Amino acid sequence: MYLNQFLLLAAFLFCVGVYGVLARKNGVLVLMSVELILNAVNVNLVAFGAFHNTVVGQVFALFVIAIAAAEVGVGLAIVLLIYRNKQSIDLSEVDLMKG
Amino acid sequence: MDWFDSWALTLATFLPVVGIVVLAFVPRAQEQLIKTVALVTTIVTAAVGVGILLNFDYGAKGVLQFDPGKKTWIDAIGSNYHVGIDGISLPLLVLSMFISILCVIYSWDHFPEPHNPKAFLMLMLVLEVGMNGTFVAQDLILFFVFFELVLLPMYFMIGVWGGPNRQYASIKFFLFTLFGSALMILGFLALFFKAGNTFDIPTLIEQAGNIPHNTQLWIFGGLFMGFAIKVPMFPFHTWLPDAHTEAPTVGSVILAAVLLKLGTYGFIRIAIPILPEAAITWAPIIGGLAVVGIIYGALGCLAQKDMKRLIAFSSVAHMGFVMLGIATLTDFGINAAVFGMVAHGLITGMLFFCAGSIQERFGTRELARLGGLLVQAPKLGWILGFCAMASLGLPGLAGFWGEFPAILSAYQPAAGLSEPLFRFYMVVASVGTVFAAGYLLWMYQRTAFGTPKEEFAKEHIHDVHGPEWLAWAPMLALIFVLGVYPRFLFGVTDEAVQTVTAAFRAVGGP
Amino acid sequence: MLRNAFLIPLLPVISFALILFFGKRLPGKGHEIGVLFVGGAFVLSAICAAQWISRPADYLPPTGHAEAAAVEGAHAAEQASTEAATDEEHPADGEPAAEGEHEVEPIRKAEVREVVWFETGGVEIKAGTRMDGLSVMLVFVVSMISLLVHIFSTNYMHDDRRYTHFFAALSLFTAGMLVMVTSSNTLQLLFGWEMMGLCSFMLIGHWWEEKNNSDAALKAFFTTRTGDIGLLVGISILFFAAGHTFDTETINQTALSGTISSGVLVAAAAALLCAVVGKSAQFPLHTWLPDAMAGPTPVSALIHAATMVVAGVYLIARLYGVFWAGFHIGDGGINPVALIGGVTVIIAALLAFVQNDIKKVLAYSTVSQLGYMVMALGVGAWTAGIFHLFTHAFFKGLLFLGAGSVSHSVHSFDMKKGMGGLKKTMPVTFWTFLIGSVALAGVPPLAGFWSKDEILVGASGNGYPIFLVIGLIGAFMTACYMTRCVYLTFFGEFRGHGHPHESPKAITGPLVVLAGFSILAGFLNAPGIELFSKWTENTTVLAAGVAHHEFSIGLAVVGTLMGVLGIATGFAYYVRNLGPHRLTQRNQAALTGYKILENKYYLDRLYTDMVVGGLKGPVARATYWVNQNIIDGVLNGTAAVSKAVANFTYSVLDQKLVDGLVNGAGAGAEEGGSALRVLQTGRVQQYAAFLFGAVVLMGGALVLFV
Amino acid sequence: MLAQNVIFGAIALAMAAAALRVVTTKNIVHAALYLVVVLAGVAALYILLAAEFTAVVQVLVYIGAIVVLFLFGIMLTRAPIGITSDLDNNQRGLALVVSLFLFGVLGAVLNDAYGSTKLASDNVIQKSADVGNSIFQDYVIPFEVISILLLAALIGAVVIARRD
Repeated sequence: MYLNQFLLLAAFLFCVGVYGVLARKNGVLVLMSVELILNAVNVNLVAFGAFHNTVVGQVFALFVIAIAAAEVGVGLAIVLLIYRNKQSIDLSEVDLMKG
Repeated sequence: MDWFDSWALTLATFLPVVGIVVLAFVPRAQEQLIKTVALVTTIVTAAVGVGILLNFDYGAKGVLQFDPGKKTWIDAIGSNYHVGIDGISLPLLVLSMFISILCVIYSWDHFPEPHNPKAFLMLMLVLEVGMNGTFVAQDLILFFVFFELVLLPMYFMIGVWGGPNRQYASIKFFLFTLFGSALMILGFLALFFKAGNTFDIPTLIEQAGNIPHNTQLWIFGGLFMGFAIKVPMFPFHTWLPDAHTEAPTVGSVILAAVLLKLGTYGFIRIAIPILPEAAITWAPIIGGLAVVGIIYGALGCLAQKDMKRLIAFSSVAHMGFVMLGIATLTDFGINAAVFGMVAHGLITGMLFFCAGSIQERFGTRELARLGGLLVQAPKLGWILGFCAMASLGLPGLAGFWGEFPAILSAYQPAAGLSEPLFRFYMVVASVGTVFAAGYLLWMYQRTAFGTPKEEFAKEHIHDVHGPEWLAWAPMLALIFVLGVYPRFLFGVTDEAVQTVTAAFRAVGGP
Repeated sequence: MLRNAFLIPLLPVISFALILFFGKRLPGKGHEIGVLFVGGAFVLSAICAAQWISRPADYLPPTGHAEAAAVEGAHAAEQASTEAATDEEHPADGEPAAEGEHEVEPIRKAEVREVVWFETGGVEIKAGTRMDGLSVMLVFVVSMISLLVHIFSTNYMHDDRRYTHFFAALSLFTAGMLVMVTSSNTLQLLFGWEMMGLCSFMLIGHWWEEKNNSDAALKAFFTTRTGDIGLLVGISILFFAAGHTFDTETINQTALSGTISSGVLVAAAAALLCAVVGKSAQFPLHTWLPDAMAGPTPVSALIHAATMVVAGVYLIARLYGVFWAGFHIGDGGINPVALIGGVTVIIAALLAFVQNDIKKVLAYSTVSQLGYMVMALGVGAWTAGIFHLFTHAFFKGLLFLGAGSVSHSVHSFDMKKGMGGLKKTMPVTFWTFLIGSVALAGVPPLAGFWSKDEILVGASGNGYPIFLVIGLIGAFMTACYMTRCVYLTFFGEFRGHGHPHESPKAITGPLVVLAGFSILAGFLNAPGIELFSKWTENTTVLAAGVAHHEFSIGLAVVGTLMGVLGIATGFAYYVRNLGPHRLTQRNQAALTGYKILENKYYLDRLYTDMVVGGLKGPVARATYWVNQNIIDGVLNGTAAVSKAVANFTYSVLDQKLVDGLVNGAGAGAEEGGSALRVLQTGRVQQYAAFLFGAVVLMGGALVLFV
Repeated sequence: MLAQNVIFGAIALAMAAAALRVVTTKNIVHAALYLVVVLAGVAALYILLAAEFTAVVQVLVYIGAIVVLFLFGIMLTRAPIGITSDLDNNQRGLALVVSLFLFGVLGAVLNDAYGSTKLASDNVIQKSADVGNSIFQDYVIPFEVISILLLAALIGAVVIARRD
């Protein structure tokens, strides 16, 4: 097996995730796309771990998973809050930062 | 005292931090306690300063002392915690501590609106950290951090406690200086990459000679911008009058007494010894701007209606003398510059104190509305006259030793510089002394002589009071003592200055 | 005492500090301190003078053109002085015989004491005293005049608003002059010089409540300070030219040794001359001096007799080597020093005729006399110049104090409106004033005659006939206007108000003492005695080879005649109403037919013009006009122009251009900001898209190009 | 070797397709389900890389917890269950261009750097025990920090979402 096959797949997942983050306007879907990105990173970590013959890659992947869980928790809470305030989770309508 | 040798400078720099922490826990309402804590902090810091003065090895003023060696600080960029002082930094460090105490004393009973002594004094202590740190830093990044550290408290001092136009002034001050700093840090980075991946100043002084001449010129240009704005030299001075006019009295005093010195100190400590070749090329330009500043500042003064603004413009002129001394790149000149820095710190600081007190008493600084100060508050009037005389460079008072030797040294600048050009500068600078007499005495005539204007004639103006005496007496005494016996200062700086110019003589000497 | 001469300036300094801090609490409001300490200084100076006179004249200095010793300067030479005997073996070939009958005689060795003041650039700068004949003489004169002025002031200033401060400033003023004359180097000299500038500012503006007075104080300070540009530059040039030293002796010897290039030397001398012109009120910077009369009269006496204005003359005398070599004074051509002196003599004397204020007459007279001194130094008559300084101090001090005494009594300075006929009511003042006037007029055997005569001898002997003529004309005019002054003040009818009375002892005492000196001082250097020139000779003068000339009886007679003629003219005109009156009337009537003659005030001025003789009148008026309009006008114009320039610089350049650029940068940022505002939709995802887009672009660039 | 490559190919294809569907599907619930496929694929990749502990955690945490959380989120926000055309915003084109370019750059870089690097086939198998040791010895402080982070996230989520 080539190292690159994992890396390229991860890159693909990452780009798809980026597309999702940029193009989706439903808050939950954006969060899902973020999960894609995180998983792409995890694949990278584990692949490099295997390549360098060390467990550190896995350890970090585990940390990332833990953080992802936290992120999703907080993220969904925010989405809920937005929904409650605006009766919508359409991110296009969330433009409080408009200059 | 080995312990003291290695810790003195760190203590001197960071003791105010302790004060800040303590202040943070004192409730805002307990003003007396807050003031006491601040005063004690500055006094203890100054006590360390006195310890340094006593333990300073006066037989080796040219070498770095109290240097505990490099301690790794930011390993990734090779920046170390490296402090040390020599004969040039010592007087400035002591000056900075000294002024800090006096400022705390002066503000004892008159904090400017919106009052809040806690925040004010905390900012003042932060300022002291930055000032002391700048004078002891021997590492470019460390220097930079301290150099920038003073910006913030001063910004808030002007922006919060300042006059009516404070927001414009504080922003202008901040942006102008920051702009210079940006170019300066570029210069530092260039030095790092071109001269052996180090930020250590003594090492750089040894190694920077290898940088190609053209590159040196550019790097010096960056440093020049950073320091020249801080000085401030013509034509980068326009932030100064605004900042001074709007700043609270104590802010003006610190600004004039110490902050401006950071720029000139940077020239002497960093730009010139590290890049002597570039310094030679740049010196005529610096000298030219300096004398333009002398005349220009004086003309600016003559057109002023506001007392504080006038004094601010006079700073431009005085720093012109300092820069002229530096531009000659000679022992005489740089000695004069260091002396000029200290003298200007004391004298202009005092002038700002006076202006502040006058404003407090009369509620205005407008020259046209003042008059007859000698009638209503004779002691204040005398003190103002004393400072005006000192400021115009009367022999026997400190200002003279910053002015005359600078003029003297311009007659024979360092080898490699154009003598006719600098002699021309010398004559222009001498004309500047007459101008100085002009605007200062004119100001004095307008404020102190004559009889009080009608609107104030009936008011009771109280003369100099306790905290003012406490804060001023040491400064007045120093102005006089240094004026009569300049050896106190020349004796300390001379050797260190010779090491600075030695790095230079190796390049430009015959 | 010569070694401890530093005590002399120190005493008045202490006095200043004591008066300032404790004066108000003392019963005498501080005058006792001033009198005591300045008196102490006087006693010490007297001891100094005595020691100097009794000092054996056994020092043989190296001659001026001797090569090596000169460069090494005074110190080396003095250390070698114990072996002075060996100098006699020194071949005297360096001294050109052409210089005349002058041969090297032993003189008194100067007493130098120095300490290291500070070091800069590895050069030790020393402070110290240098007591030679010149300094001793001046120390004596200064402390004496100052003491008398102090005593005089205790009564004269008695009810003054700031009695204590007045004495403090008076002491400091004295100290400034003493510091200057005792100093061994130019830097310390500058100290004293500026101290006096400060004190003159304080004292001229003593009654600062009135704007006129503070204006006068400012004018004095500015004018002298303008001259000081020259002093700063000159000292700087000489510091380097003489090999990194401020030492006056070394500077003189180096200048005379010819090792300094002539260009540098001329520049230095010209720069110093500027300072002299400013401080000693020489043409064209003399305008401050009459205005300085705004100060109290004792101050005027001090300024005019012993301090301040004399400082410029002293500077030339002290650094004579520089002037001598820089302007080639010995060669007999017209040089700037003599020229300025000569012009001042005439112009100031003319002005003295048109004044009604007694102090202004005396002020212009001082300017004129200073012109004499400068001219004397310029024509190479060094001894004559400082001898005139010496004698002038006594009688000018006397005249000013006398004027003070008069005004104390009549409360006015206007000779025409406030005085007249005081001869009977103020006999002591009258007689002493008369003695002073006669001395000033140069009537033998009073002091002024001897010194003026010596100047004339010097001018003719050194080949400056034109300055001889100027000197004679000046002598005539001086005698004439002093006659007018004395007549207006003391003769005729009293024209003022109130009842004039003789002044108390504190005022008349000093007058009597000074009158005594005015009579006797001249004999010190009378032919056959010539003690003064022996006492004051110093190494510089010897090295320069200043020529001495024998007393000439013919010249003395001519000089005396001019003085007497002046007095006679004045007497004839004022007292006897002779001569020119009718001439004037006829001329005016014939030529213009005006009835202006009925206008008494106008007539007065016209007569005054006629006294100086026909066409001289318009000249004097023109001079006064030039004085008031052109010179003063240039000063005022310069101020106005610089103010205009300043306003322009400030309001246009600074506020609009430079500041405008800065603000423009801000405005530019704002414009750009509003342009970019369109992009700022507030939608985070769009930002993210831009962010990633930018990252991709940069990353791509990195991949492609690196 | 071949078998591994074949399996990898299959998983990769499935994952790629599922990932694309996650960001393109018009049914929000379907998106969540496609996400499950991707996550499972990632777990399978872990196993291929002999990281079975991580694979198990992936399944437990992601599929077991996070996806369920998503589904709750969908329900709580009353998202339209069923097909809607309103899930994308109006910058799809921009997003597409950006992500394609991103992939291009990444691919170029990876190809350049690791074009022919092989994973060693005789990998010593990383035992789960090693992972545990590493976490609790070398990385114990980050571990604790993450614990606190989780706690904070928990509290934060409650505070934010609380109805008051």
